[in-house]
Parts: sequence; C-alpha cells; structure tokens
Amino acid sequence: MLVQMLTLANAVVAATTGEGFWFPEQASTVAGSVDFVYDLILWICTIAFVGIMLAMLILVVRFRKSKVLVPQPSPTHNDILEISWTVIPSIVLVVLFYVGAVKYIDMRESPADTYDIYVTGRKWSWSFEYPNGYTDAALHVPKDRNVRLMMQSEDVLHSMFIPSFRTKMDVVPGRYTSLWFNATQTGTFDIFCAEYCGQNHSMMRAQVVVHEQAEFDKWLAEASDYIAKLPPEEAGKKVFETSGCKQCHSVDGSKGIGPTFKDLFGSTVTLSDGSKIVAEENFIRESIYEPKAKVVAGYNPVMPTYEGKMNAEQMRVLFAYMKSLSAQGGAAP
Amino acid sequence: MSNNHHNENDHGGHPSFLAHHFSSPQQQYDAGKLGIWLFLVTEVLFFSGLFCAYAVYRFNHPEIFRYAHFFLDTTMGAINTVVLILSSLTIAWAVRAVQLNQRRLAVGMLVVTLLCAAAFMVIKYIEYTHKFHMGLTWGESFAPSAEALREVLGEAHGEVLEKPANLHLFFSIYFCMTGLHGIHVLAGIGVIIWMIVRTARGDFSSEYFGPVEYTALYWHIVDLVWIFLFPLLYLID
Amino acid sequence: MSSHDNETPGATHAHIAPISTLMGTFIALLVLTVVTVVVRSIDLGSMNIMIAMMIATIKAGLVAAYFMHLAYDGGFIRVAFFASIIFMGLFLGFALLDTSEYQDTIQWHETLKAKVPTEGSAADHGK
Amino acid sequence: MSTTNYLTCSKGWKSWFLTLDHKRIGVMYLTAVLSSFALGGLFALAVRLELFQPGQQFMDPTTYNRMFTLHGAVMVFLFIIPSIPAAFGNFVLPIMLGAQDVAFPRLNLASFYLWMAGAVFFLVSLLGGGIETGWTFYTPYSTTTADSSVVSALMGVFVLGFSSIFTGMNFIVTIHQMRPKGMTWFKMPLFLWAIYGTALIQVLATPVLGITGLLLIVERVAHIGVFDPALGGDPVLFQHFFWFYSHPAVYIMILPAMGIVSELIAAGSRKEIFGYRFIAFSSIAIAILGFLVWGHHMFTSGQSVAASVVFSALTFTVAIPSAIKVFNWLSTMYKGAIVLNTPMCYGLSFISLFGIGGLTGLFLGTLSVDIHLHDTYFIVAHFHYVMMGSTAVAFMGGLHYWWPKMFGKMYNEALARVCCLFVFIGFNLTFLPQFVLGTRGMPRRYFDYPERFQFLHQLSTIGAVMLFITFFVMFSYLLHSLVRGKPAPMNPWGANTNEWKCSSPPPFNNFDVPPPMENPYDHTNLVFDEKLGGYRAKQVINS
Repeated sequence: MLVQMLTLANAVVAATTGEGFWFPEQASTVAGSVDFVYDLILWICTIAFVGIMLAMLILVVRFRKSKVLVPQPSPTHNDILEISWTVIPSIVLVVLFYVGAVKYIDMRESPADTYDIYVTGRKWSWSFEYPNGYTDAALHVPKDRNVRLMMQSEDVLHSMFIPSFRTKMDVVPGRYTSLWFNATQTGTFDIFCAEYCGQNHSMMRAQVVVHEQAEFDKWLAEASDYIAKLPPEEAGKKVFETSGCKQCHSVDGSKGIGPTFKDLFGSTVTLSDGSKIVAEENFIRESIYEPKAKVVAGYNPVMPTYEGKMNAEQMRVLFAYMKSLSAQGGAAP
Repeated sequence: MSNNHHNENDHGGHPSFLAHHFSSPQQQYDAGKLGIWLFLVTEVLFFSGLFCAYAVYRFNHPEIFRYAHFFLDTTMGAINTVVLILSSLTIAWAVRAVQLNQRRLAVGMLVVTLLCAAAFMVIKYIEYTHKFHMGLTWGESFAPSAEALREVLGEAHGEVLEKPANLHLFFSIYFCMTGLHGIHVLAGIGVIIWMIVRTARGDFSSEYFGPVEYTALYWHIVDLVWIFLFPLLYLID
Repeated sequence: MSSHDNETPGATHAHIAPISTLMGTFIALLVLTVVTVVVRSIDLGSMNIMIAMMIATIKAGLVAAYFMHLAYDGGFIRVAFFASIIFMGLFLGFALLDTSEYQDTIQWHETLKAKVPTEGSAADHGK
Repeated sequence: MSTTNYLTCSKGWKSWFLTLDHKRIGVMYLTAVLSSFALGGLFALAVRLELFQPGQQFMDPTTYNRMFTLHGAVMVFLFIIPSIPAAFGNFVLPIMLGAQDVAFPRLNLASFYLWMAGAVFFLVSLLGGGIETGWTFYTPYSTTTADSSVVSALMGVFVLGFSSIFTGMNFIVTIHQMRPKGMTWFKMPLFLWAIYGTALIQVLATPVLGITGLLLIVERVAHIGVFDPALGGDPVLFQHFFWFYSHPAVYIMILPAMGIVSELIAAGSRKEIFGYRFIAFSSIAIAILGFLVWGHHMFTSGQSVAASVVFSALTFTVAIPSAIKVFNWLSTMYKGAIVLNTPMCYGLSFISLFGIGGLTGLFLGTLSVDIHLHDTYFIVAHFHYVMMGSTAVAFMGGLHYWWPKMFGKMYNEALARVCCLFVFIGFNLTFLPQFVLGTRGMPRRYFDYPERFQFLHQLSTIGAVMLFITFFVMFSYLLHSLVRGKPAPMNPWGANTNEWKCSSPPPFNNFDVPPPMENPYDHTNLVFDEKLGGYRAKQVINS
C-alpha cells in the first residue's frame, strides 16, 4: 500500500520535474531499489522538514511581539510529548536501517556465477583485464549478466564509481576489493574516480560500455586480436591509449607529467644529470621498464614501472606509433 | 568594584599558595587533582593508538611477532619492569612523606625515584644501541646483518623458523611504543627534578602538597603503560 | 564533587596511604612480575597472551587502586578513568573486528603478487 | 556601575598577551578564529570561482587541490573546532557559573598559544607550497606525495589537538569544581551543558588525533610502514585512526552550536526553555553516541560488511537526541513573546539549516543509498549544512548575542538582520544545488567536471560570492560598532543567565559577590526599560 503510494508520488514528481531530476538513468539491477529507498527517505525528510518549518513559521507569526514583551504562562516540560517525539522517529530510523542494510549486503556480496574482470587503478587511469588476458582502457560488459570487478591499485587509494549503476567501491593498494553489478541497459556510461588521488583526480574517468552478450563476445574477440589485425602504428596507438601512457604523455607537443611523444623518437634529450642521450629503442625500453633509471631533465621521477605489464609485441607496435609521431622517426603524422 | 582583590575569604586571609580565583585550598587541590586525572585519561587514549596498531598487526600477523621476539632481551625488560615498580613505590612514599610533613624523607624518596628513572633510561639506551648495531631498526631502514640473525636466533631457531614477510613492522611498533614511553620518562625526570627542588626549598606541607601528588600520578601512569608494554613486547610466545 | 562546600578553610583533606599498603602493593607487583615471566615458558598456545594480559591488568589495577589512590578517590575521577579504558576498548575492538574481517583480501593479493603477471595470467586468478 | 571593566582595567600589549583573564583570552581567541574564518573563506571562494566552468579557469589542478585542502584544514582545525568553545566558551563559561575564572588560567593561556603555534605551522606549510592531501590526510597519498609541507601541517594538527584538549580539560574541571554555592547542575544554562559534552569529547577523542598525526609524521619521515601498503601496512587502518577522532570532532563542532541556539531561542522567545533536562541530557547522549559511529565514513572504503552494518545501526541512534533538541526548541516558542532580534533570527536560521543538514544525514546513514552518494557533492552539501549552515550560523548568532556583552557596544540591528537573511539565502543558493549535483553523480574534490553539471555549479558559485559579500558587510558593521556603536545596556535581550547580571563589558572580576542563583530561563521578572534600551529586574535592588 505504502509502496504503491510512494511509487505514484514519485511518478508525479518525475512528471513535473522532468525525468531524472535527481538521478542519472537507472542501468543496473540495483539502481531501482536504491532510488526507491532514496525517494522514500526524501519523502520522509520532506514531510518532516515541511512540518518543522510550518510549525516554526506559525509560531513566529502567532507569538511575535513588537514591544510588550510578556510571555504567557505555558508548560515547561511534558514527558508524554518528549517520549512520543523520541519513539516515533526511532521507529522510522529502524525501518531505514533495515531496508538500507539488506540491500547493502546484497550489493557487497557477489553472486556465485560472475563474469570476472580485473581492474587496475593507477594515477590517473583505469585498465580492465578480461579473462582472456586482453587489457583495455574502457570497461565493456555484457548486458543482463552478473559482472564482478576485482580491483587493485598500484599506488594510492582510488574509487570505482559508476553513477548509472549506483555502485561504488574504493580501490585499495595492497589488497583486492571487489564490486559486482548486472547491467540492464545497453549504452555507454561514465566511470569516475571518487577517492581523491592527486593532481589529475578529476581526469581519472573512463567509460563502461554495455553490449548484448553476442555483441560483447564479438567485440572481445576482435579487440583481443588488435596487434595482428591492425597496422603497427594503429596497434601502437591502442597500446598507448590502453596502457596508461596517454594520461601523462601528450602527442601534440604540449607538456604533460612526462615528455610529449611528438617528435621524441630519434631526438636527443637531456637527462636530469645533464648528460644527453638519443631517444631510440633501447633508451625507451629502459624508460618503460625502469623509469627511474634515466629521467629527462625537467620532469619528476613519477612514472610506474611497466615491467611485466607490457610485452615485447606491445612495445614493438608502440615504437611504431612513436615513430609515426616523430619527424626524425620517418613518417610525419 | 575597581578593587580587584576578592574578599570572600576574609577570615584568615589567603594562604600564599592559594591562587586568587579559588575560594579554598581544598577547592584548589580538588581542581588540580581532577585536572591531572583528565590529563591521564588523555594519556591513556594517546597510547591507545599504538596499542591499537599493535593489536591489529599481532592478531593478523602473529608470525611476525613470534619471530621478532627472539631479538628482544627479556632480562633487560624484566629489570626495567622492576626498576619502574620500585620507582612507583618510592614516589608514592614521597607523597605520603609530604602529607606528613616529613620533608627530608620526601626528598630522599624523590631522589630514589629519579635514580630509578635514570637507570631505566640507561638500560633503554643499551638496548637501543644494540638494536641499531644489528640493523634492527624500523620500517624501510630495517636491515639486520646476517651475523646478528645467527647470533640472536642461534642454530636451532634460525633453521626452524622461516623469516616472515614484513618483519620490520614489529620493530616499527616496538620503537614507536618504547620511544613514546621513553619520551614520557624523560618528561617525568624533568618534573621530578623540579619537585625535588621545590620540596627541598620547603614549598610543600601537609596543607599544600598537590603538585607532588600530581607528579606521582603522572609517574604511575608511565609505570602502568610499561606494565603492559613488557609482556606485549618481551614475553611473546 | 563539590566537597569544598563543607571544608574548614586552610586545610586540605586527602587520603594518606599507610606504609603497609604501599609495601604490600610493591611486593604483590614484584611477585606478579616473576609469575608473568615464569608462565611464559609454559606453552599454552593462544592462552599465553591472555594470561600475560590478565596479570598485567591485575598489576595495573593494583597500581591504580593503591599507588594512585583510586580505591579511595571516588566519584568522577573513577568514572573518567574507566571511561578512558572503555573508549580505548571500543577503538581497539572495532579496528580489530574490521581488519580481521578483510584480511583474506590482503592475503589473496599477496599470493597473486608473488607470481609474475604475464599475458593470460588472469585465467588462473580466482579464489 | 563601575567604570573600569576587563577591557580598560589595564593597558599595554603585555596586559593582553600575558593575561590570565578568561575574558581577554576569549577575545584573543575570537580575533584569531575570525581571521582563520576569513582566510578559509578566501580559499573557498577561490575553489568556487574555479568551478564556475569546466576546465581550467585561473589555477592549475595542483593549485586547486591545495586550495580545497587548505580550505578544509583551516576551517576545521583553526576555525570550527576552537570557534565556539574556545572563544565564547572561554568568555561566558565562568560568568555563567558565577565564578571568577576558569580552574586553570595559565593552562588556558597556554592553550591559546598552542593554537597560535598550530596556526604558525599551518602558515609555514602554506608558505612552503601548501598541502594537497585533502584535510583527511588519507594514506598512502599523504605519505608518498612529494609535498614536504605535509609534515609541518601535521605538526600543526598535533599542536592544535593539544590546544583543544587543554581547553576541554579546563572546562570540565571548571564546571565540576568552580561552581559557587547554589549553582547546581540543573541550574546551569544549556550552553554549559553543551560545552561540557563538547569538553568530554575533546578529552576523550583528541588524543587519538594526536597519536595519528604523530604516526603519520613518523611514517613520512622514517617510513615505518604501519599505514603504508608498500611496506606491509594497512591504509584502511589509518582511516579507523583518523575517524575515531574526526567523527566525534563533528560533535565538537555542532554541540556547542546547539548550546548557543538553546540560549538564543529561550531569550528570543522570552520564555522558559521547554524540556530543559531533555535538552541537557541529549547533549551528553550526543557526546557519547558520537564515539560509536565513526565507521560510517568508510562504507565504501574497503571496510568489512559486518563493521559497516554495525556502524550504520549505531549511526541512526545519533539522530534521536538531535531531533529531541529541535522539537524542544519549537515547543519553547509556543506561547512565547517572540522578538525577531538578530540573535533570534540566527536561531531560526539555524533550525531550518540544521533541519536540512540533519535530515540529509539519513540518506548517508542508510547503507545502500550511501554507496551511491559517498564521496559526491551530496556529502559536501550535507556537511556544509551541518558545519557552516549550523555551526557557523550559530557562531554568528552567538557573536551577535554576546557582542554587546563582550565589547559594550550595540551594532546596527537593521543591517544585522538583513545580513542574517542574506547569509541564509546565499548559503542555500550555494549548497542546495550541490545535493542535486551529488545525486546525479558529481564526485567531490574534482577540478574539472562534465558539462552537464555546469548550471548547478554556477548557481553554487553565485551563492558563494553572495556569502562572501555578506560576511564582508557583517565584519564591517561589527568593526564600525566598536568605534561608533551605542553603549550596550547590561541586558539587551532580556535573558536571565548570569552573564547578563554583570555590566557590559563585565568587570575584571566578573562578580564581587556571586549573583543569586536562579532558574536561568525564568524571564518573568525582567521588564524592558526604554531609558536603558534593555531589560532590568522588576524591582530595582540597590546594592
């Protein structure tokens, strides 16, 4: 009964304020119930708040005095009143705790049959490793399937936040945290980092793309095969975009956290100890595996190592991509 | 009203040790005593952070603590425990002596307390230098020398026990706990010296002995913390 | 509190500990210290730490009660002191409860970290 | 009536900087916390202006991160926590009791200088480049960031913690031991009950902040690894350490504000406060329950499910005593003789803003909803409603209420009421849109944001500018009143607590003879006197 009334009331509000005045669209199985509890609390609070405000205004208007300041005699305490405004809110609060906790346990403890994707957060990018080992910068998931994200961080705290799925979980270095959802709509939705992680915290965004199962399988098969299928420069571009290079190295010559890749390959760079070195395969390979060994002058040694995270094939196409960006490397873009 | 002197205690006047805003020595004494106890409460909670860190790591990684305790010298710890208990007795006795106007006895007891405190710090110093020498320091700088490991663990233990990961965490906690406790002992030494001077000068009497008692209370809490540190750090296993 | 309501001006009333109490407490503390060192050599498994903590608590209780006069000073001082212990217990209790609950996610991470991650290693991820 | 008062009884800088008088220390605190408020406000304005549009306006991301960190740290540690207890508590607590001073005047001065030392440490870290860890100092970011100013900021936090502890200790002892004959527990004004509850939290919680700060400094300097996962430590353990203090600290901020509001509503309604004992005990209940709920800051942080469920259940219990207070304030107004003077306006403003702040807490205590709202602008809006909408508004109310007593001058009432209204409007304009932003998924601490959030951010920024201008006007007329203000009567609001029974400003000694200890909320014996411009007892008692 109450539920029906609430649903009706919510529909009226939605119709008058426009769809989604409060929330982004609902795209997971839990979104509906989270929004429902939110609306429930919203109504309780609205009624309570309007009640308090009305009482206050009426009292002010009714008992306001401009000059003669003699209060009328009135009781100074009333135990029945005190007990009732202690007990009634308590009952409401117990209900709220219960509905919140039940859903929370459900949201935290993943069902048995999940499709697992391994997520790595780092300053300031996400990468998603699918069961076949393919890693992508975007999260692709099949619709109507329980998906579990197993998340770890390489440096500091991050937090995986998908507003349309109404879910969020911190990514804590030194351990795995997990999060599960079941997407109910195809489309593209935002992923934000919700735990402050430094300079580019607000740029640490990604996208979740929800496909139908068949489409998802097709996408994964094609995407996993990119090095063989694409020309080396394009495959290298993909490595550049999915491995986390993009967040610190620009390709248009602008200065980022690290040196730009434009015209880098084949050029001579000055290191922080003053020596000069030509940026060719060996130097760049060392910079990727042991970033702190030789640091280009003017930059901080902040790059994480990619030892074990980037194989020779990926590096080969990355070099091809870097060459394509460099005047010295041959083909200018 | 322009007269700032307050005149509640006209009869008998104000004793020299009574601050102007108190109406009687009893009120001053009670206020001071409640104040020092509240300070001790904050001390307990201050140390609770370290006890919390200890409990969390000991409970979740007992292997670190089992392995690491071989590096601590139980005899030294036990001697220090006895030394602190003795100092607690003498300072409690000093309070009694002041309350009974036994000035010389009070000074004597305070001096013994001071000597105990100094002895504690000397033993601590010996322990610390030994640890530094063996490379048993905190966190990142933890690098025990091979001989140190063999010397301490001996043949038997060295072979049986596998060195656990993150062994340095024990020493981080050990140095934080004993270090913070040591700082409290040092502060106590300072206050006790001041109390010796004031007692010898004759500031205190059966009428006015608050500061000595407050010092004693502080000193007891230092002892109390050590009573827990001793089994937690030295008597593992 | 407000014991100053009925005082005679000039005098300060406080409990004076008899020498017998002081010496008795001291000897009890020494005995308990010896006991705690001796008990340690008997292997009782996880009971060892419980016993050691119990002895330490008794010792602390003796110091507080007799050296610190808590047995004679009633009222708010006692409340405050026990409050500090209770809040400390609260802090330790919750931190311990929570950290031990999620320990498995740390251990799992440690085991996986030990392996060198390679292409396709995700296949053998899993609990 | 005497001509010398605590302001004029002695002269020279030494008579201020070495004073042991609780009133002068209170005034020094007031100056200090208001300066911090202005500084923190400037940082806030910078943050809001930067967020007027997506992308970079006039500062880079790192500068922005420093701005919001400093805004948070300065506002929390230098302004809100000491604001009401240290400034007003110091000034009125002994007078309200009828005592001559706090129990430990020297400790009181020492805690003021500890505050100054803390402020200096903050300034050092500001000049050293600022900090960008967020005021929460979460590890491992705070232990690995290149910013070396973190250590001096943490030293500041440590020292400020002890300042707060000493203030709390002093107040507890004063209330226990310094009450004159006749001043029983239940004749204490409700502000003192609130201050007492606050002091309990200060003494019991702040030491944990001290050790947390110390451990973090050691972690940064010596890399001990207790909180650093790279060395086997546990970053979530740090959050337990941090919130064990910082959640109770929220009640250090709000409890004294509630105490002030009890005074404002009682005086403004000219009626005996309704449910005195319920309000008094609810303060103590909040102080104790406030310790049981810290884990609700960690529902998505990797805290275990079991702990989250327990903490959520405990969190809801705190709502009850807060609700009790609101209902009792409203009942106090019933059949009162309500005067809409400036303090009362702030009191009413508090009730509405605290209503929103408190009720939105229900969304966050409810576990499943909190997952979505955590670390979004919804949180930002919620805690600003509590900290600024409630505490800072109550602080302003207290400032206008006790200003005549503190400085013996009246400010421009009409202008003050207009400012109160504009604070209310500006505040709501700033923070109401943020609830919507948060629910729509805008994370906090973001330098840049998707364009769809822009309109709401712009509303918020306009509100912030409005607030800034209003506060500027407020400080101007307050300062103006010091020079040109009408002399204040002894009792301008018709309240019956003891501070209104001595002259404005009070004499050095507060009272030569403690005032008669009556019911502090019995206003029936006070009548308005046109000649005085204030209230006086019905029968003039010549002394």
